Amino acid sequence: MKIVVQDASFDFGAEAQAFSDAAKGAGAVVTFSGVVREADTGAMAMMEIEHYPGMTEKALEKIATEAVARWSLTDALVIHRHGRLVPGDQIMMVATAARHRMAAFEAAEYLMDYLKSRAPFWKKEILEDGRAKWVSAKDEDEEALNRW
Amino acid sequence: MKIVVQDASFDFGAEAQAFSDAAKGAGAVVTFSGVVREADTGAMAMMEIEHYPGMTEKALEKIATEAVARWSLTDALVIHRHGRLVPGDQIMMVATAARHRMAAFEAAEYLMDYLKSRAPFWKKEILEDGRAKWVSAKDEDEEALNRW
Amino acid sequence: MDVMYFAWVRERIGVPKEKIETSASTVADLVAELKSREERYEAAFSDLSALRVALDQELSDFDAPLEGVREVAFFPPMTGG
Amino acid sequence: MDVMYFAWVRERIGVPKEKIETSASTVADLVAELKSREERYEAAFSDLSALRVALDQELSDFDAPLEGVREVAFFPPMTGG
Repeated sequence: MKIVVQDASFDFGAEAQAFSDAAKGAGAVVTFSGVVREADTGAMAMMEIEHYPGMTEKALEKIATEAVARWSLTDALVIHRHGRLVPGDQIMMVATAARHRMAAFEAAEYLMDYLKSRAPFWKKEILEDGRAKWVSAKDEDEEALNRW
Repeated sequence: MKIVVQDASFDFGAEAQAFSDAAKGAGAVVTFSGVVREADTGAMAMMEIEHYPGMTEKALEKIATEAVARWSLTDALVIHRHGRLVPGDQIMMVATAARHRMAAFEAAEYLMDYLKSRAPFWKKEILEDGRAKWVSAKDEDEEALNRW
Repeated sequence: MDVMYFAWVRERIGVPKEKIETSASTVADLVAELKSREERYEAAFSDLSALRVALDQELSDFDAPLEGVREVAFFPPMTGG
Repeated sequence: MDVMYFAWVRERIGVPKEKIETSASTVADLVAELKSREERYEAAFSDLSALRVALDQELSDFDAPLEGVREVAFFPPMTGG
């Protein structure tokens, strides 16, 4: 299991390959990766991701440990950036490895649902005209937790 | 959309990275990749994957086109190998790109469920002692189609 | 008409592909005709519930008519992925 | 006790972190005490349903006791991923 919280960019392809190589006995590997999109309204110049150092790592570790136990994963990976990003930048990725595909898929969705609403990250969109706006949590993201 | 059916190996990390790079506007990218595991009983020396040239490509194209339409994907990728593979080899991968994570996840699961039971591939396990056995289709894989 | 066989169906029949002259009107009629010809077809087609059929590279079923069809393929349930 | 603020809570209060001497027994008591001190706390804590609290880096709630707690953090619902 590997949990990384960092300011620096990361190489999604290389991380996915390394995770898959290390998980040879698993059979099934699922990855999710998130990229900074344009804001829903107006051209976004930048996204700032604030986090809570110390708590972030603990929260991600707990979520990943629960996923590994519940779906008997052979491995799990979470990488999440903070700081300033621009549209097109990779924000984060998760990866799960299991013997069967459904376990790998479900565990990756679980990781994403919990990471989104229970790990202490906050996104702020800075538009080209200088206006800034904290991204609001979505009801649907909170509700997504009810399925687990 | 890219559909590839080939005997040769492929570079999972490079394909995942290229797919993600091309899908910059999407926000969410999900990949699934399958690796040849050991057989459930006995040491497996090799896996042979037979397919139906012509029909395979048409079936995968149809499945991917349906997934793109149903989940408004911005892109989809399917790569599937045939021929002789050994444990640890990458068999196949799918990738989906969408604006939101749930669409990307569901579409990838749909692709996998249909690819498993509706694309004309057949796996044969060749054990180290020379015995060979066609892999049986699982009831749970057929039942998985009912959820769509 | 081209008739193709895959996986263990191919192994039981012994060839991957053959040309068959037939006046069978449905897939089921074709299967019955083949089974009556030789033992190896009887072995391959003994349990139709374990078989799938494609007509001109589209999955179909045993009741389907053969009129206009150029390529018939028989195989076990698929195991891709 | 260390009190930390994140995202727009931090912006409204004006500092990311401060030491607070308090005898409040629960998180809600601490919030009430802060709100009575200065306008900027009133602005930050006006709607508790829009806030989350962590005690020693574990998510908690406003009824939780503060005894033994060294670090309290207030922030809006998280938006990671």
